[in-house]
Amino acid sequence: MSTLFLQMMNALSYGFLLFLITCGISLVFGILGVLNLAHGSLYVLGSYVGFSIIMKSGLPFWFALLVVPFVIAIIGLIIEIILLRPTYKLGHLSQVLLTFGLAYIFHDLFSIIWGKNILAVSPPEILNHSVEMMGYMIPAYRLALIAIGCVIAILLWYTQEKTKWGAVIRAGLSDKEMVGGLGVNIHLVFTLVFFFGSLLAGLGGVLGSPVLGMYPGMEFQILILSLVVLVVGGLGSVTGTFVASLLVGFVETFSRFFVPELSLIITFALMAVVLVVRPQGLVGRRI
Amino acid sequence: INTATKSDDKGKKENDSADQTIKIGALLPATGVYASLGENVNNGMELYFEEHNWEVAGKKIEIVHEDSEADPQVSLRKLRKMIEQDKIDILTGPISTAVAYAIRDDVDKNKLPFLVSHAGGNDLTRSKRSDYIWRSSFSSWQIGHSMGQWAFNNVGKKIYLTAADYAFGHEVVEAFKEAYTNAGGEIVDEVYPPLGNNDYSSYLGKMNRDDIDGIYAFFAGSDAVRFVQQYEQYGLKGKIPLIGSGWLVAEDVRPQQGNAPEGIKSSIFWDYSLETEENKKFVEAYEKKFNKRPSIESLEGYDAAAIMAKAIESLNGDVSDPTKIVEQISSVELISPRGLIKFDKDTHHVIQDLYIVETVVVDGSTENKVIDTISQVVDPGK
Amino acid sequence: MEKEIILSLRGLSKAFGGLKVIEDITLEVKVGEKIGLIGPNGAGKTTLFNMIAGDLAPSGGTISYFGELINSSPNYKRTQEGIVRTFQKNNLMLGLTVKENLLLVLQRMSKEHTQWWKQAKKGNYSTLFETANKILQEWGLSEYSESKVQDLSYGVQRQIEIIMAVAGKPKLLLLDEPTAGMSQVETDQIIGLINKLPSEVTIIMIEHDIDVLFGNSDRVIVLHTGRLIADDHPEAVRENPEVKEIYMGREGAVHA
Amino acid sequence: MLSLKEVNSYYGASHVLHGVDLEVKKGEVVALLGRNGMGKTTMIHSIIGFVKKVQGEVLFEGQNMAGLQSHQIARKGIGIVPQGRRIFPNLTVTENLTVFANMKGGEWDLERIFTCFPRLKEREKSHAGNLSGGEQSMLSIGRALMRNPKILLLDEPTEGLSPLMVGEVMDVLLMLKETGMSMLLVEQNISTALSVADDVYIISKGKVVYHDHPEKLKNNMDIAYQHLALSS
Amino acid sequence: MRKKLIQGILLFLIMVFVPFFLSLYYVNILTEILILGVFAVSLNILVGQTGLVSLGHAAFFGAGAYATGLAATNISSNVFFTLAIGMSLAFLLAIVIGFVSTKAHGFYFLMLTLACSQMIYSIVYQWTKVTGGSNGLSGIPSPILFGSFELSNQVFIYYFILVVFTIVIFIISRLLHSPLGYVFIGIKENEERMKSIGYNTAFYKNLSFLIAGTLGGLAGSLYVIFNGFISPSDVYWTVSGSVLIMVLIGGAGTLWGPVIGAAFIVILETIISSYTENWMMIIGITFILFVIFAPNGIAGIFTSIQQVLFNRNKVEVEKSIIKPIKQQTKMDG
Ligand SMILES: Nc1ncnc2c1ncn2[C@@H]1O[C@H](COP(=O)(O)OP(=O)(O)OP(=O)(O)O)[C@@H](O)[C@H]1O
Ligand SMILES: Nc1ncnc2c1ncn2[C@@H]1O[C@H](COP(=O)(O)OP(=O)(O)OP(=O)(O)O)[C@@H](O)[C@H]1O
Ligand SMILES: [Mg+2]
Ligand SMILES: [Mg+2]
Repeated sequence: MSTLFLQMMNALSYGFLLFLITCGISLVFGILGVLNLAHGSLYVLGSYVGFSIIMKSGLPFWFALLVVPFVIAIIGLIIEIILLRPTYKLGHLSQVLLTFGLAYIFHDLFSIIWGKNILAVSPPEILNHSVEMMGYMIPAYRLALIAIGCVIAILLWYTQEKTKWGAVIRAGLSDKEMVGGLGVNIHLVFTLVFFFGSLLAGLGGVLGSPVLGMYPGMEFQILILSLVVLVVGGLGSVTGTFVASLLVGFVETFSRFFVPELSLIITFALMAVVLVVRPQGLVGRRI
Repeated sequence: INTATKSDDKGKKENDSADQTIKIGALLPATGVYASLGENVNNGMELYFEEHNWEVAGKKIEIVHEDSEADPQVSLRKLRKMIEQDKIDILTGPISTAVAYAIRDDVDKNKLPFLVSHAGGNDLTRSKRSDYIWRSSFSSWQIGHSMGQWAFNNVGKKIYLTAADYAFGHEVVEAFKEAYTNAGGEIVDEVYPPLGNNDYSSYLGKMNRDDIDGIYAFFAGSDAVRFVQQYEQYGLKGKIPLIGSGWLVAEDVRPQQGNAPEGIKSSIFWDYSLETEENKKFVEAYEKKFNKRPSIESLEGYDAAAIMAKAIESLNGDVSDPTKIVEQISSVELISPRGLIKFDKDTHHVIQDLYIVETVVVDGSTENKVIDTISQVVDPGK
Repeated sequence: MEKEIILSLRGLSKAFGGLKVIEDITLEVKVGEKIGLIGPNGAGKTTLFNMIAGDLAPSGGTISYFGELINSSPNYKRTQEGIVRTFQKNNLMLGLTVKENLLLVLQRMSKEHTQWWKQAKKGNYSTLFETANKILQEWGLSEYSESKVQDLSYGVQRQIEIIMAVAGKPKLLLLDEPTAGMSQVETDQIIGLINKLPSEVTIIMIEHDIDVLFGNSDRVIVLHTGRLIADDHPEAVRENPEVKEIYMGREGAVHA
Repeated sequence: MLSLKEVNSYYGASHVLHGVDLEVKKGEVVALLGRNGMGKTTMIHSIIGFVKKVQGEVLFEGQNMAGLQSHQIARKGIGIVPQGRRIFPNLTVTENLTVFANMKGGEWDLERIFTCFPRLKEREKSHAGNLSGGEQSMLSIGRALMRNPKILLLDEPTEGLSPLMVGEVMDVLLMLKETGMSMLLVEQNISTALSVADDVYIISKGKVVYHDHPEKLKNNMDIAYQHLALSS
Repeated sequence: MRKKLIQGILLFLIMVFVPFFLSLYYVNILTEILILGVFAVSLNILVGQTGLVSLGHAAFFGAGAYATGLAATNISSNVFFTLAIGMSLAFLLAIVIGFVSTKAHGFYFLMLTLACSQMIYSIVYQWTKVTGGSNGLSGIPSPILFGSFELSNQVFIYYFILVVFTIVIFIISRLLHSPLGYVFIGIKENEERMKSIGYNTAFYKNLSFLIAGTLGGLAGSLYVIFNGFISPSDVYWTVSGSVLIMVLIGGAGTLWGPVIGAAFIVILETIISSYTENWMMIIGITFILFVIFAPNGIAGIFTSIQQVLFNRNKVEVEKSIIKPIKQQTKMDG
């Protein structure tokens, strides 16, 4: 019974970690419809910049948590304005090519600046211990991730559902020109959303780094993982991504526990099953 | 067409004897997950040749670098380029066993001397053995097997096995299992998380049981960092001893693990802390040149360079005949920073000492300390 | 001789969630009839078409075509059997030229479409080209034949929408507001051509232009909130006070 | 209020409008007629900024708007009911109406739209893509009104509406006209157009071929037909 | 058409004489380009024609390769036999994956194909006894053409693959301009309408998937014949990604675009990575330049040049039939 409790906690904390990693791409791709294959790179960039601040400059973790997302967001902003804008009218395949190119560039930049070795970040002092729950040790940092994940989920859900931003973006996806004709600068909206998506990538990068570390090529793993969670939840809603993160967290954790041989296949199998049964994901809107 | 290629072949030989440089092809990953391993092997080679002014037996040494991307397909393409375009005399590399297996036939067909400086697949010196392929690094078997008896004597009678789910992990664990059960130990259970797994909590949950004396783990790179960290975070450290291969606590992953690896015991064929003359000299020179500690891959590069140099020397720099090169390689015997190494002429595999290493905390950070030596381990070759 | 019944609906209904859009419609259509279908906006006319054409599954009731139940037959099969529709909202292959759009219809009927070794442009296919050219000429659209559909004006796209259906040699042609967005000159032209179709072609036409509708139907059906409220000769329907009230409005007469 | 001077518009290389002059005075309804493909929509799109390559002057309240982006143009007080309705299918009816609304100083709000078009009220929570054709037309008109513009560009607003609804919409337009709203109305149904228009333009092949008072045409529809048919 | 045929024959003859002029190294690269060319061309049927953007094409490559490899090792290394085995397995796999994934649209389709191919990857990766696991399948015997005539020489293999490549290109060029090819394009443009016109689009999408998958399997088989090994990394999604990029860079929807794309990527990667460790950066920059300056791929550049140089009308007709990148592929589902 109590091992099950432990696995529940593991699943929960892993699920929230997934959510923190995916919420950025959920915003940028799921809601904005921009297929940014460099999103994983922005996440990893967040981790690396965080590493430089925390481990190299010795500044506190919290400082990095505050600064890094903005650094990444500004980089995202520049990418959006200079490179992505022209691709909106060209379509997704051009975005695939462009952002894949970006991911390649980032890959080399990372190894030039931070080397090719594996790096890790220590969690902040006060969370750098484990908490005992029902006789099991659980890292305090993981518990903190659950709390932060909840806050972000609520904020995102609120902005999407309760403000008109979500609606403007959805409108822009179906007819950008018309949105302009109704007096909304849709380019600005897109840029802002991309900014926030990158901000979340940076945030995820900092928050994820104590658990996942960073190493060359990590961005592609993060990317695929995010895309899987994204489609399981369905494009178009943060709620979907949230649900999917937890679902994937639970399924992966428990499958590792009960049928470890299948753990490599399980996420993809889950995704395939979800898509076959519900072709637009669990909570996805038909866009 | 046949004649065309043949004359091409001849051209190569003539060119070489006239040429005053000896070309060594280094097929190593420069990008992707294994990039840092490739870099370290390279550094080791460079250090050695720099110490010898890039000259052996009066000939200039040139290293031709190609990025293998740790991808067999790309590697094969690069290998062909090095053979045809660069006309290399000796090949070394390649880190990934899959690459080694993939290029094996082409190497063999082209009679290209290939000194494997890192790639653990057992079969390379067993069923896939080639006259032209010699391995100076290690085999999976050596790593795993060496610890079996030791673990039975020093850790306990019941052990839980875990390894990254890929051929290397399985081979190492198999070898350990063989030695350990032969010694009388019992494997309680085993679990294989996928390579590149990011959350070990549920596996650790499975291993967290009272009826075992220890866990034997094979993880490397980022897997090792995460596994060891989470081993501590989930409260197994101090409760269940952890042993494994040296990569679990390698020079380049320990800094990222904090103090989590304290107390882990592992088996490996070289360690930073080895107190021999050769090693001290090597470490010092390496740190001076690269401003960081050598890793085991640096040592592998350094040794491979030394072996090739020795072989070339004994040929007086005449590398026109590949069979002679491999013959000379096979007779190299030297005291390397890792101790005495020589080749087993039957298996083409290196014979070397293996060390049992314990990780301890010194001045707030971790260091490895050699606590036992298993001398001159010979791979059985089948 | 009594004409054969081409389409028969029995107790047909459709609900979206709790919203009942079509309720219990029973209707018979004979071969060659020209039927006008009118009703206020949102009455369920397009939904009815969607069900007949197989784009929507009914929630209840049956649809028979030449006496055969086709409830579960998919839309493409119904098209192959002669039930061809146009869309109220243009629905074309925007990136292809007008002619290519038309050729896709023609080759489907010529049964050549599964042949990958034949070259489209040669052999039998050249007769398809000629047919396409002829149709475009007849409908006065030759000048657009090589233009991409997405570069055409809305009204011209509407015309192509209709040609695509007519070129499919329908037995039962479902026209959903064919003349919407067309200028009067074009309307006259298109309606003229529709009238030229062989007399055995059955047509059901939804149209808000009541001049066009009443002038070209043998029978007018009125739908209101998903129910059939009138089914009669055009003149009778025109005089029906309820229809006047819910559909034509005060100004109905002005347009007539 | 709005005037076009020597306007030339292009789609890529193809030249669609050839030196068009047109004027809409304050509080006036100008009808624009023409056969299919003659450039009516292009003209509307040139004003609102959807057409990228526009030469000549598009003056709104004396200010040249050529070269501005469409959201800037729209914010000056220009509302549009585009051809083909172009409602946002994945937004609900209410969202379609409120998200782009501009309540400042305007008389139109959700309530008023719903009184005008009770059908929309019944469907307020539906996704607009599920509406019937006519309902979408109403929504498109409502959406433009919610912006409380100074001038309305209407591109076949009555398309797909039942005669009853056409009457209602025309009533609304007449009422708007009374409150001083200017309008540029593209319409295929000549008599409907003439019933509200103060001024009529007929264009053909991107050129204005006729411009006069509607009374002239009302009395003699043949003129209109002549000019309209001329283009073929 | 006749002109095209003559051009094709000329090109073929040039290719036949290549080994007499170029060193074995270049012949090998050329062989690899031909193989990847077949692979890219097969994906192009999905991406460029039918508008189904797949990120799981490596599954078929892998299926063909492993089946061929296993057949050659365990049964017979006759090329025709091993090719047939490889293509059959790919065919069967395409039936299953196609059935599952063509139900989804746009991005969901992409992710479903990705999921299926990653599952194939896991099977290959974990079924160590049969597939060799992460170490791959190596030491596959040289293929035998007739009797005991071994294709042991790289040049023979080049000729064999050249012949297969030519046949594939010929078939695809027929398909591209055939009535069936038009149906695929119609589906890319507007699947709903195609149904209303009377096409069973589900069937045609599956058909397109089958053709693409089987040819993808053929590419995998050729790869094993050429290299004598196969490893799981050739089934990994990055392979699907890079073949997709070949198609896009070359020009989706065109006949030669994907082949040119394959050549471009192979050559670029091979050359640049010999000079600098940071070759990925250079390739990345190239991708970006392509998107900005040549959104229709290399084939698109050719068309534009032709348009400038020659009478433009002729080309325009061509171009409108084969529509390059301007995607109707609604990736947002
Ligand atoms: N997919 C759907 N989901 C929910 N409601 C729908 C759907 N399709 C149609 N409706 C509703 O059903 C009603 C009937 O729609 P339909 O399109 O059949 O009307 P119509 O008679 O064609 O009207 P119009 O003359 O305006 O085109 C409308 O009120 C519409 O909102
Ligand atoms: N996107 C485009 N690209 C190229 N040409 C276009 C484009 N849109 C319209 N055209 C051309 O411009 C001309 C005028 O089109 P426009 O849409 O303005 O006509 P219209 O008068 O509104 O016709 P309708 O009554 O059919 O709506 C037409 O010949 C059309 O083919
Ligand atoms: Mg309708
Ligand atoms: Mg128009």
